[in-house]
Amino acid sequence: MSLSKQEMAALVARDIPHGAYVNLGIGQPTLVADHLPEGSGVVLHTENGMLNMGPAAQGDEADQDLTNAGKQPVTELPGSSYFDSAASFAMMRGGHLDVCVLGAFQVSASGDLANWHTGDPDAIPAVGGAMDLAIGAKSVFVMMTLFAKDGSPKLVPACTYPLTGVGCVDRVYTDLATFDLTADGVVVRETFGISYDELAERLDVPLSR
Amino acid sequence: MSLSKQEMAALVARDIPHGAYVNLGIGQPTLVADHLPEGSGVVLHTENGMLNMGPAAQGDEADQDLTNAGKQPVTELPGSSYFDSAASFAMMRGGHLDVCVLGAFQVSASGDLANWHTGDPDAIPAVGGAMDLAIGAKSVFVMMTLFAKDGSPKLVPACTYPLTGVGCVDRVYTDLATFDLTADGVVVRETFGISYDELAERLDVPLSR
Amino acid sequence: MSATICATAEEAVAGIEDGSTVLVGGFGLAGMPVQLIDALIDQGATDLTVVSNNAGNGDTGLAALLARGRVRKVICSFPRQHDSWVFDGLYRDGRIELELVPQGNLAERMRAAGAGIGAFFSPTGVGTPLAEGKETREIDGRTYVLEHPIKGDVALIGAHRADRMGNLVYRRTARNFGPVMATAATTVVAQVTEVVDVGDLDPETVVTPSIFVDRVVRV
Amino acid sequence: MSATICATAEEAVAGIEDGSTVLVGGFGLAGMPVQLIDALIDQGATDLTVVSNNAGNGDTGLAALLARGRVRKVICSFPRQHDSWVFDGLYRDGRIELELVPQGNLAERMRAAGAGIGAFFSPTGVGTPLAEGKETREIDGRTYVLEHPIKGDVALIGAHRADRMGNLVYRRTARNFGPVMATAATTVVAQVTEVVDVGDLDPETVVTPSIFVDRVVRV
Repeated sequence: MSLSKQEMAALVARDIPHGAYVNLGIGQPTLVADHLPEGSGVVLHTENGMLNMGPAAQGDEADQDLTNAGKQPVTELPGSSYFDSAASFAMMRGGHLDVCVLGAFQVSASGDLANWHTGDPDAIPAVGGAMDLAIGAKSVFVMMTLFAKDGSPKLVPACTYPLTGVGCVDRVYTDLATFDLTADGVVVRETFGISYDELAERLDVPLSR
Repeated sequence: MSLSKQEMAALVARDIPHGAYVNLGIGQPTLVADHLPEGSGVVLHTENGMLNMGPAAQGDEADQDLTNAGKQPVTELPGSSYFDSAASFAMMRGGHLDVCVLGAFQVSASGDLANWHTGDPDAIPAVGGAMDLAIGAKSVFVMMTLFAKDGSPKLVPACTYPLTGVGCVDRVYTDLATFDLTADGVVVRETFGISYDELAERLDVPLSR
Repeated sequence: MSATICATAEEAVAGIEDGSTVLVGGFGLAGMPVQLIDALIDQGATDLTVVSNNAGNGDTGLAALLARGRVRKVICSFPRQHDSWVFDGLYRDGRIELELVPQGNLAERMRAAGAGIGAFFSPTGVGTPLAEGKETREIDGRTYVLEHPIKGDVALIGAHRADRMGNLVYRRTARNFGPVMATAATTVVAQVTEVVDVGDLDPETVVTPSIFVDRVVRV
Repeated sequence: MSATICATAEEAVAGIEDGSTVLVGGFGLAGMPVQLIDALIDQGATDLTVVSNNAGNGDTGLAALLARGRVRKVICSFPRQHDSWVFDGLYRDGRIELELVPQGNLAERMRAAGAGIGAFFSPTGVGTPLAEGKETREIDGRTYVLEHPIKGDVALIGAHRADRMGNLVYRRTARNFGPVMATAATTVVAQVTEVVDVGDLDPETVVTPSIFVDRVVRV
């Protein structure tokens, strides 16, 4: 059976090493936090300027001066630290984060990422930290459904949407399969409710396993 | 009569505006601090990472972790702050200091500064913050004797010693005269124990007043 | 030169000229200098270029400044928000110019302005529409795009506490763009919730040293 | 990955390989990681490139490492001191290579390495012997020289206090190169005078966040 969003998040969480420094992108990737086991030692970075961010603030805990990158009120954990935006993005761009988890519109077989703009000429563009996140971490994981609502694959030979980053994605978690994007091509790690052959049939990119 | 080092330092101190942020180079320029009037509001920067540095530490005050750029123990004044070397030199290079006072081997009529190396091929070179100091402040003042021990002028048409910075010096304080280095040439501001005509005779650079 | 402690936000924004580039701190409401923006609206300067992470929310603050037609151009990373209807309308009508900059490049370009860096090679945005037309270079096997400083005539920032010299500390993630903008503008104006005596801030914990700060107002 | 609290300086410097580039903090004695340098001397790695503001004083610390012939090259701003006879001798004998870098460029080049900047245009050193052979460019009427990052395999720094996650605070001007070197090396080792529990450092006052620190030892 295909995976739910929560099941995908649990898979990602399983693959995050103990003690890793991790940035979870806005949207679906934030679900990963709920699946990190007790004692994982994982430290969450939020690009607006904090390390060791805690869970969402509940009720009275909410503090206008303590938010995540989605501008939602969060909490601090013991051992956290605050820093300015230049330092925060320097940390990211300098490759100090172990893992970044992002959503995507499209990912290409060579690891190009498109997740900031649909290409709609009427859309008001907004990029935020997406391009910095895409190229900054030692490992970049993408979480997305494998097919768009119109049935078109989102793992593609080349992105048709405007790019966020080039050759930056290392691994893709989808509802139907997980993939490693390697120098030798796309490697299927696991499938969920779909056979490898059917997957190969429905995607336009060469696969191996 | 020509000025003593202390009198030169007093002249420089007189010309530092109220509330200015100032870096005093190692050596003679440090004497300027002693001549700043009570309530001058001048804030001293030391490039190893501090603003509002206080006077030299006396006896038990000395703290290995609190020194000036000459590695001498100093003190902190109320309102001081500490920062790292990247931030300290960013502050300097970014033009945030109002005045920097430096010693020199030679200064050219166009404001080139030579103060880090005599050009002796056997010398072990060392530059420290000299080149950053030379180009960083809104106003760069030089304090030096006007003539070297061998009688050669130190205010010259072009420096023969290796340069520290190009076109960076705004004003030169010497024992015999003070000079403004302007786009229109070298302007004599004051003379001490020497006539303007004699000064013009002994220097190889065109002067005006 | 030493900072001035202003009695009012009006005094703190006095003299901002038409055509100025104004850096405005904040990420959402955290660190947003709300009272200074309101004072700028009253002050009247127009034809402004505003540099900020966002481009206004709802009908107040930056959005109100935009709605009054006072902003010629916005340089920001994330103008589109659920409540950015003022910017959205102006943009669709072609009445405001937008330079969209990735958030990290936005911060680093201001940092470069404050640090005297002439330009720098950033890996962010390479191969994307936001690097189109920009110089690129391969260095040690990686491609970078050349980015230039963004310097402000004025910075309006929100901090937590100032001493009377202008040293600043911030609070939690409200720090965001404040410290970098404070280095990148000719005149830096900080609104704070408290002004303390000189000596009452621990020098080890000062985030923005007084050298960067020109005017402080308690709000 | 999370920092390791080491029991000894020996453990803290274990694994440093021959040929490594080692960033060494400190400005004079302030912030100098004396015990880590001594441990590096015992550890035995050789053919090292050392990046530090100075090149050793007297016969101990860095000077002792140099005296044992373990350093191939020094990248620093100010090797010549009244008591730098070890470096002076090696240099005059042609037994050590020197790359002399203005102090601000030294700091900024390490900052660039830590911040993922490919190269940057600095105004410092333009027109001087230290910029000879380097690319220059005029930007907005000012000339700059292109400077490249300095990245370390290892950084040895001296801080004041660490928590068990590796967050660091420094003391007074001993801060100097520590925070920037901590961002610029693959493995960062900090010696501190005190290790406190997680939660005992105020998150507002942390200078080097734990993400940069790999090993901590109390000395």
